[in-house]
Amino acid sequence: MFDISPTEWIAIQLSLRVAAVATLVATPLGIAVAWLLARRDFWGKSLLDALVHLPLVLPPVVTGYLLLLTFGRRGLVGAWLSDHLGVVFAFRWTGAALACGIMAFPLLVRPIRLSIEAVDRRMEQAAATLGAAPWRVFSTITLRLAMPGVLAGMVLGFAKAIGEFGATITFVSNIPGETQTISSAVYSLIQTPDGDPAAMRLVAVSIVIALAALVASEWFARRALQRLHGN
Amino acid sequence: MFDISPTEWIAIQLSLRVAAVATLVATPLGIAVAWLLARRDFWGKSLLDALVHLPLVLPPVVTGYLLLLTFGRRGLVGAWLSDHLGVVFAFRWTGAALACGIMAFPLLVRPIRLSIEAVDRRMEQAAATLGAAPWRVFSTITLRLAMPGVLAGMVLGFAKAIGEFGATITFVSNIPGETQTISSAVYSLIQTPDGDPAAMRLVAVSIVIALAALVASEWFARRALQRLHGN
Amino acid sequence: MMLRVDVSKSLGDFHIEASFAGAGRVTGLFGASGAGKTSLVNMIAGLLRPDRGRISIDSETLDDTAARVHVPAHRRRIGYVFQDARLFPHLDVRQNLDYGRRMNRLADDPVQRARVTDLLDIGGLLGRRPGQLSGGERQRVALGRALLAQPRLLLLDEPLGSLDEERKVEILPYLVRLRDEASVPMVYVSHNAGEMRQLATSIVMLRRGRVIAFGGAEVLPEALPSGLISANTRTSR
Amino acid sequence: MMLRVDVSKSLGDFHIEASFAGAGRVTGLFGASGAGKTSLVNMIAGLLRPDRGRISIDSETLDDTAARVHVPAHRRRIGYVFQDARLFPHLDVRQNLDYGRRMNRLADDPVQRARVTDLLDIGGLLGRRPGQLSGGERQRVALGRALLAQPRLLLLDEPLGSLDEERKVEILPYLVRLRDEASVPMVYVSHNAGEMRQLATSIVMLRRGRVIAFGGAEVLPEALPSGLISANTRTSR
Amino acid sequence: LAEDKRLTVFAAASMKNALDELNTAYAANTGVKIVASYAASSTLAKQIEQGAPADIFVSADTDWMDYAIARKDIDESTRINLLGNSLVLIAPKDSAIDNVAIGRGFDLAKLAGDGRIAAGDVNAVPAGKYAKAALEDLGAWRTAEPKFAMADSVRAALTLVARAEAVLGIVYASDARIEPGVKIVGTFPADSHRPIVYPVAATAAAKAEAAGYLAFLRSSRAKTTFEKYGFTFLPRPTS
Ligand SMILES: Nc1ncnc2c1ncn2[C@@H]1O[C@H](COP(=O)(O)OP(=O)(O)OP(=O)(O)O)[C@@H](O)[C@H]1O
Ligand SMILES: Nc1ncnc2c1ncn2[C@@H]1O[C@H](COP(=O)(O)OP(=O)(O)OP(=O)(O)O)[C@@H](O)[C@H]1O
Ligand SMILES: [Mg+2]
Ligand SMILES: [Mg+2]
Repeated sequence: MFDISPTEWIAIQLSLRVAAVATLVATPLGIAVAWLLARRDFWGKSLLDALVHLPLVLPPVVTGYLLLLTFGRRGLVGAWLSDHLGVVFAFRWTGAALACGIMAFPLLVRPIRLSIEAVDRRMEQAAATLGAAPWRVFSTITLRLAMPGVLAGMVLGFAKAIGEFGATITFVSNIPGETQTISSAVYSLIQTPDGDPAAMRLVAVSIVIALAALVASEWFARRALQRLHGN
Repeated sequence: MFDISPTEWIAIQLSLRVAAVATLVATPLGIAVAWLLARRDFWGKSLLDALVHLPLVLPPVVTGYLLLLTFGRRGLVGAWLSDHLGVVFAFRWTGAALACGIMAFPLLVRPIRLSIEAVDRRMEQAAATLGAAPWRVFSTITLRLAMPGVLAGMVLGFAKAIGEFGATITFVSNIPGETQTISSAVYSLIQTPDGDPAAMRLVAVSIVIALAALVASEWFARRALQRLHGN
Repeated sequence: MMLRVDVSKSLGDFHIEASFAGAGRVTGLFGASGAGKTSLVNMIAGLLRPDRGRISIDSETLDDTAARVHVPAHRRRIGYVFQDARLFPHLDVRQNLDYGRRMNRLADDPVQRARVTDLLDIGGLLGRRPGQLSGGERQRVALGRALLAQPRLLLLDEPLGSLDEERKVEILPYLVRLRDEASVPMVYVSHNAGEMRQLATSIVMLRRGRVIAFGGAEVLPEALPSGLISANTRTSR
Repeated sequence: MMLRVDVSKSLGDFHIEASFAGAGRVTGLFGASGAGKTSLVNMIAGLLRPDRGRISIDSETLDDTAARVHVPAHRRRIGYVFQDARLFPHLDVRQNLDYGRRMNRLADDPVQRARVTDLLDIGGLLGRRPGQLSGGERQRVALGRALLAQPRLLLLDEPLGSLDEERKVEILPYLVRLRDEASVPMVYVSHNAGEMRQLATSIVMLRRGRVIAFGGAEVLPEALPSGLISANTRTSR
Repeated sequence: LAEDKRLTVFAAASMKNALDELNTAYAANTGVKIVASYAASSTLAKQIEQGAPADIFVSADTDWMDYAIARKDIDESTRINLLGNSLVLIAPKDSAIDNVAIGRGFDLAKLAGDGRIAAGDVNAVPAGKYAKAALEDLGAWRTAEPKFAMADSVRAALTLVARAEAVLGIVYASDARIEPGVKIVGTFPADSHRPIVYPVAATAAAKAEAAGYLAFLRSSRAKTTFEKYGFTFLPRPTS
């Protein structure tokens, strides 16, 4: 059952790369945004909050289409990036990572924000009296205490990135070896009259990947929780 | 710009109903599952965890297909439900709500679980010494202290339910007035050569809805947090 | 009331091996920091399970590892004033005080409540949340909360530690009255020999998890004048 | 060192209106539960902003609402032993003790560390997490943590409250030594007149947010023998 | 350079199995590797509009090819109508409905009873658009419309019928032939709808090799394969 074709292998590897890069790049950003939302009051906060949630609310195809219009070769940002920084998203795996990262972003931010909000401010005060500047308070206390949330966010984000396909296929198409992830491969297989067995095989693979990510994160989370609850 | 056609109105109302029902029905279930995952050790826990995350990992079309196999008229569960309880999901808005609820489930469960894990056990111990049986400890202490997580989960779930369409359209197709939500309407418009303006109008509506949900939830969350941090 | 404790328990490297029977109305647990007082009290409350042994009140067994008996905390009707107050942060003071009554489905008793809030001088705090209280206020509310649940045994883990002496002077007699009139038996943890003398009818001295003395006030170290400290000042200057 | 405080602050219905200058090496804050001691100390530490007024150490202004000066807590170099220990739950005892040194980029000083851990008798706890400590152990680690950050002023909010008398007898002289030899000035909060007498060189008496007396040990209420309580027992039986 | 020996084909998802087979053969014969991206025609057209690196566009209907040509993304001179298909009425394999005569007076609504009729979205999915046009032409649309369950692809519509969720379905003959859970109960007259056409063209930015590939698609070798998968082959094959 598990004889996986070379194209499929490539799709699997690509999915892993795309999801990993999307998650790893989005995490620090997500932490920053979560912190802003949890701790700061500023003009436009609701707007930022809404923007973060947007990819969840919009049909993925719409998000993909908006990405195409913005980051495409002819898009405003896309053209600028490619002219000035040489960064091209259009129809590259980097674009798939961008799409997955954006789709995963709300799932990443929320749990982190939740955990930051739950951090006992008195611990931060104690750190400040011991001479820790705000950013060191954040890195040594707040972020550490919010670790379970960071992990939860990363798991949700990674799982979403593995499953994402609507925005990806709309933004960077479904090019084998370049932008064809497991999910978009499954999509084209499902569209094919006799593609179901192959689709199910790939679905099984993505379940295995997600399961592995889940088990790993549970392990880390358990350790983090033990630390916090002090036993 | 905002002259919305009667069919579109119906889609908007339907989306609201579907998302609200999905969120409200899924929340108690999500709380129960979150509690199990946060607090119990049992055989098959990883399996349950994986199952909860599955709709995130699978392409929505696959989830929709699996729903069809299970809850369809000829599906194992679907046939039983329709024979014994008269509950039919196929081609009904209830089916759309089921699909949205399942797609939203992982987003609902994670934050709740996170918040339950963060609850100070010592508070629960204090409640027990005051005579509170475990389920009352849960309802009067744990759940209240985990309220920010419940709210965060509900927001994520609701937003997802508004945006969901892949699983829904595969499971219950797209029947105006019955199963055509905003998202599926947007999807068909985007596939129509001159449908973009109408699609963008509907997208604006769903952004407004999500924004309203967001603002409401922020308000509740702020209150809940103030309660917890005692000011 | 007869409280019998005969337990052993390991916490990391720390081992408790304690056996005593508190026949009196107030059993004092006396011992240095880290002696195992809180751990013992937690076992009596049902929050910590002994590795081996028995705990019983009168003829009722609360814990018996041999017979696999472990009455859960909420069925023990044992009130507990924790060393850290542990007020419920999402409830205001009034709701905190009322919590035990609600959970035990007791009838509302405004007279009793008024008496307790007056004595503890917390009547002015009823609408506040725990985060808005001072350390001593928190401890007083915790004491009131435990009393109002009408327990059959009261565990007090240094309940007066963060109270000023004026307030101690006010509250201690009330505890004595509870002991004598309301006949609510207590287990009282303190490292203040004076308090112990006042309250305890029998005293258990703990050191490193073991009972090293048991009896009346005579087992306590001799009180030093003015808070024990002056005797040592020579060494410090 | 000269600590000048002249502040007002409202917390809900509670108003603090306090002005004093602690010229001595140890300024004692003495007052009943809820008098405003912790709130005042929080203002000195920079954790609570006065509504109006000034706080300064020697010639350095820490707070001046008129001039909109507010030195943030982490730049004040003021050590604080909280009423609730506030150890970092994700760090073990060793890391908790080391935290201030790391944050202030001080050189490692094993001798000093050994001295502090020995004195506080916490050498055996270094690998533990705060959740595995007894109440008194936690308080001792908090004291050690504040000391090892080498503050120029030390705020002690009832630091000995949860310690047994033996340990108090050991630690108090050390605090006296800190005061006299290392000349670390302190603000010491306590409701124990005996401790106050031992340690404080000048005393601020607070009642309901106001300074009601200021001076030497003579402002303290007279000590009652054996912990103040016996005088009242008559009323309680 | 290997890069020069590569063509990128953007093709409608329903073409996947036929094109995959042909692409493998083409690569074996010519050494030109074909990379095919399968998605909805609408998606592909919009991507080409945004500068996607496609050399060939195979659309499932003429609308999106016209869309792309209108935006000057396609080399119009290379456009050919490559494949045709026919529209069929299907029912679950064990359905009592069989041998339906589809013509004037055909009452689809009555035939469906209180069941549903599955089809691609009649506004968006090409097969759905043809179905609606045909029914309108036959005068059966108004009564049948409320019974339509619109899927996002022909495959999804097929599944609904195969699972007997819907009592009837309207799909392409090419798809219906392969799904074992359904049977074809009638064929729509070819003149009841616009001809079903899969147009093919090279993009404006196509590599030179594109011409060879387009020629291959018109070859008799290609004809055999396409017909094997149930398509009608429209051009006169060039050897
Ligand atoms: N956020 C707040 N809102 C309202 N009242 C407050 C708030 N914070 C503190 N208070 C009140 O201010 C008073 C002073 O509190 P503070 O903690 O300074 O007292 P304290 O002298 O340290 O008492 P203790 O010895 O009991 O710790 C108390 O009566 C307390 O209830
Ligand atoms: N989970 C644990 N792991 C390891 N050691 C523990 C754990 N819990 C408690 N201990 C140790 O057990 C001993 C007894 O703790 P306990 O809290 O019972 O002391 P105590 O007599 O109440 O002290 P205090 O007066 O300081 O509150 C302490 O030395 C403590 O460090
Ligand atoms: Mg203790
Ligand atoms: Mg205080």
